[in-house]
Amino acid sequence: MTEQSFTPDEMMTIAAARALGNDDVCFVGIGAPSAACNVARLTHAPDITLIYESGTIGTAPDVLPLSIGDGILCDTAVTTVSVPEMFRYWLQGGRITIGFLGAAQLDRFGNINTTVIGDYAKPKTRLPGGGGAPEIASSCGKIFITMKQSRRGMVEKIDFVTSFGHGAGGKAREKLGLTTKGPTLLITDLAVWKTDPESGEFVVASLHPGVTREQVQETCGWPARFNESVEETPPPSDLELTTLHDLKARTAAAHGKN
Amino acid sequence: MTEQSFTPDEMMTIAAARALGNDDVCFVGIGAPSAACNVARLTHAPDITLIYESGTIGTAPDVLPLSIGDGILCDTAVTTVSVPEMFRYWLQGGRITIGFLGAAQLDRFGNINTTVIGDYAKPKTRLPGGGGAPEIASSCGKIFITMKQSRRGMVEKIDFVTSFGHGAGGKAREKLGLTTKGPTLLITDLAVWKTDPESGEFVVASLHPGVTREQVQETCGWPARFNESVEETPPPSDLELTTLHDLKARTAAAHGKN
Amino acid sequence: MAVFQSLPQAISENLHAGDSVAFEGFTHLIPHAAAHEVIRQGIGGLTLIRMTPDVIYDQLIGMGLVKKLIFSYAGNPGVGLLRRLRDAVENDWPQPLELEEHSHAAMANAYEAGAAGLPLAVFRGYKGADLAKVNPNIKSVTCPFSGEVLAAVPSLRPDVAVIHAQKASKRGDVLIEGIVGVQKEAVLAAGRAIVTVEEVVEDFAEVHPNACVLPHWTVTAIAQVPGGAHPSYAHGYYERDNQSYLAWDEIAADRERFQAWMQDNVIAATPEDFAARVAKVRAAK
Amino acid sequence: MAVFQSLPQAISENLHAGDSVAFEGFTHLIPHAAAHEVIRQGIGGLTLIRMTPDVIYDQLIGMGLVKKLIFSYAGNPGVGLLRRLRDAVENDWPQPLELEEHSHAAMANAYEAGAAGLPLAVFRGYKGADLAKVNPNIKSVTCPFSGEVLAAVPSLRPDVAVIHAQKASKRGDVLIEGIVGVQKEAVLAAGRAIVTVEEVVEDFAEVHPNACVLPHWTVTAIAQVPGGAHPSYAHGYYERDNQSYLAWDEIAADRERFQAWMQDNVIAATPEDFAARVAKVRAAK
Repeated sequence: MTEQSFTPDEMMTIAAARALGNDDVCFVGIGAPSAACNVARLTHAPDITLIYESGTIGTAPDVLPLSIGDGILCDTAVTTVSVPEMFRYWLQGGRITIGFLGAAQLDRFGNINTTVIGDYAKPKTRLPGGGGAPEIASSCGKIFITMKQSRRGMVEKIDFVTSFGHGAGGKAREKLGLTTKGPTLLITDLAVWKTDPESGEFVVASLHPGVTREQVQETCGWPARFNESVEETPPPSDLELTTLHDLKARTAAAHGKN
Repeated sequence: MTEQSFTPDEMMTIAAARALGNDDVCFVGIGAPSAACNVARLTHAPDITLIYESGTIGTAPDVLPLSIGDGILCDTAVTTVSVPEMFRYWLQGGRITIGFLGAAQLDRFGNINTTVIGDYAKPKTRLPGGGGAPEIASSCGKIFITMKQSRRGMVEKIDFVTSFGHGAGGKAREKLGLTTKGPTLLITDLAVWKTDPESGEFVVASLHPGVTREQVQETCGWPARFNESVEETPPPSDLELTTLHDLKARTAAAHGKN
Repeated sequence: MAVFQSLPQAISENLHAGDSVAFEGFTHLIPHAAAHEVIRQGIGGLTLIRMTPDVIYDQLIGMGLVKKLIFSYAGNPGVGLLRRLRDAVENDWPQPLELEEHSHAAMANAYEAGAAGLPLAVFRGYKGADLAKVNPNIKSVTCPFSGEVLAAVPSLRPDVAVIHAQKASKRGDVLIEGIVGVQKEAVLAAGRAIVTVEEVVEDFAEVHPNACVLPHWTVTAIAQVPGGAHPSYAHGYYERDNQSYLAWDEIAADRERFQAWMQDNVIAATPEDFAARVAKVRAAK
Repeated sequence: MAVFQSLPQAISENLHAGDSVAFEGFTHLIPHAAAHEVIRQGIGGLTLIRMTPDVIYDQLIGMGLVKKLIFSYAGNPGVGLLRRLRDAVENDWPQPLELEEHSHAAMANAYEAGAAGLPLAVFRGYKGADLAKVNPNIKSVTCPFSGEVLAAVPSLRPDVAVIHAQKASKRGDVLIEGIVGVQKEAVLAAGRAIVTVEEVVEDFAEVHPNACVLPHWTVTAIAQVPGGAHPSYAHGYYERDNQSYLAWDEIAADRERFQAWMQDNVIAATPEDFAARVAKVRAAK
């Protein structure tokens, strides 16, 4: 147990890092997923394979990239392939065990919207769009989602299904012919949620230290379900927190030097 | 005009070389096509692009390769790509102006058999098969065919259509949706034949020095057609012949040294 | 056959109003200088194609030169949304913008199919995704062997591809190293290809045999523009100028500030200005 | 995850009687040593897959280990026909051989589709060609955008891929340089991959970023066999032994001579013998 203090964001990143193993091949997104994957690599999973959609396979960056195509990803990669090859041989080929996704809007079944708020033809807010997400969601072995909890983000019904999770729940993936597991884990700044294998719904498995059920519900737009025995997420260890702090400090120094 | 003597084979190679231009991008086969393409490169077409199906683009070998994948092709290439890329981006992509093909059996419409003599299921002779030829024949801008004349090779009806030329003649290619020209030139050890654009049939355009119409007909299994004004193929120039001799001598020295 | 030209000439001879054009680069080697030249020449009515439209597309859209965008992810990488694109989509400013939206997998496959001379790309995608409902160019084909229903999209065949590369040889062969993205596919899929390069070298004799090289006869025009990818980067030459990407978020947030910035940094500038812009990131490596 | 093993172990653990197996290599890097090990172990009932079956497939077929061949060009490159293959097809000796015949374009696309996890490959091919009449695995799909009818073949997904490469790193990443053929696709398409290499090096730190590398987690077993491609060649290590290919034409012409040669050079030999065989072509470069 650590004596160091930590932020909810840091807890989210470290909880996500713990879900990764040495043999995993991860399709990494920018932001929290990138930090989580690299903390895992620098702590308990030194042999994890990190893949960024820019074509860099087996990267080991010293600092976190700002974009998914920073030079350091190529410099430290085992190999760098073209983007069509990345999506054909590596993602569609079924070689990725875990895909990390974020969300502007998320529902309880792990369906994700990063396309528009409002109507598609006349959007209130035009978001960046799906990018790799629609096929990451269908081709990776499992999907982990990280996001900060908010009623605006975790909603009863998303405005647009950018990436399919478990649809309306139950056997929705099977019915579409999907053989991958889809979202199995949601790691937020407040809790770790696991997908109920029957209903396809997120259920709170552990609350981060000091977080209450009420806080989780207040920041979640659907009626939150809790496991019979909700645990406390183990707080960050000294090693985890130091690794993350050091990574962030190196990143700030590197990106700030221009 | 040269004083040097030359063989029918050499005349065939040199006549084929003359049909190539500086801006051509040629898909080269082994044997006579390889010699012709490299003679062209070493004489009047120094900037010609030679491509071998092993993935080597823009090669300039000092000696003729024994196989389509000899190391010298890669060593002298502008770039070497994978075989799937070769067939997708470069051949199917429509980037090749001229494809060179040989034939075990050929008919007057430029249809080629390199698959079987006899019945496909119970062949008298099992030949190597099509390799790249079926799509070379359809995707290259034009097809040049080189072969030694013989009644066994130039036949009324081929046993198997490995590569489509002009089918039964006329608009057969258009009817199949082919937009490329198909066989336009047949260069043998005795003559240069050009395809009649109406009938799709080979017609003798020029006889190699000393060759008679009778010799052409005796070694051809279909009734040979001759142009109204059949010309004499200009004999090899000193430069052409010396270039070919030197190339062959370098090749023999290189391949013999093991 | 590649012709060496000045950037203004390469653009004016090869890109025309109303063309479909792909400025490609996956974070790396984004052809900023070429896009700025298009803006200076005011070539409009464009259909822009790109997997990851970012700052240069925000600029072209904000300057009113774009009627349609074919894309899969429109964002300022690592920073946020594209504010000029949003203003066009949400408020029709300075003019309406038609969107044809795909996933990365679809766009990557569609470029690949374009380079391969095919009319369509076939892949496993869009399962359960709403994009298939709003984009009529997302269809399907059924595998005659397995019965599986696969996604199909039309191949991409832009009139023009524009890329930035590290090197050209004197003969006009073009070398791309590092994160190669979809640039090779974009060039081979396009009718004409304009390439800006960091430098021109004698030949590529020492280059790896399997390096990504575009032979000179696949390229239309080459212009040497050192620094021409800034604030993107050129592997081996200069690093990504992350501060410029962060700054863009503020510049693009306001229509007038955007216009003033474009006037100062694009309209009143030249391709030669790019060399100085990368001086500060050149030694950083 | 790649395991370093002896060649006999790598073969016996990963290739089983009745498997479909692709020994790939396009003239370059043909895995002769691995094929000879299969012959020594007498693993039979195989379905062999390869674009360009040559000497090693002639040997496997002549030794009676093959029930089916999926291929696009069966020849001794630069020399002529494959006499053991002919004897099997024409005379059922030593046993009948089923053929599934394609074009190079079809096979290359089918490996690519296998690597991409697709059930089929779609391409423009076989127009007017008789192969489509004798091979029921050549079908078509219609493009829903253009109406064009394109060729379709099932993707190739061999049980096992066997390749020879220049280098493995200590971690088990595999490097292929020069004519790379379809080896990457064959490995990624296969259920298991056996790789023989010329040498094992510390790491690939100095290798070109875009070189053809198979990460260790895509490879099943690696065996170091110097000279293991002979009489094929390994770019940067030794040249093609063209005389051996010419000699094969005579050896394979006669059943008894063939069997005697196989006894002396394969059955009674070991993987370690390959190093000596390339000594004469090693310095030739």
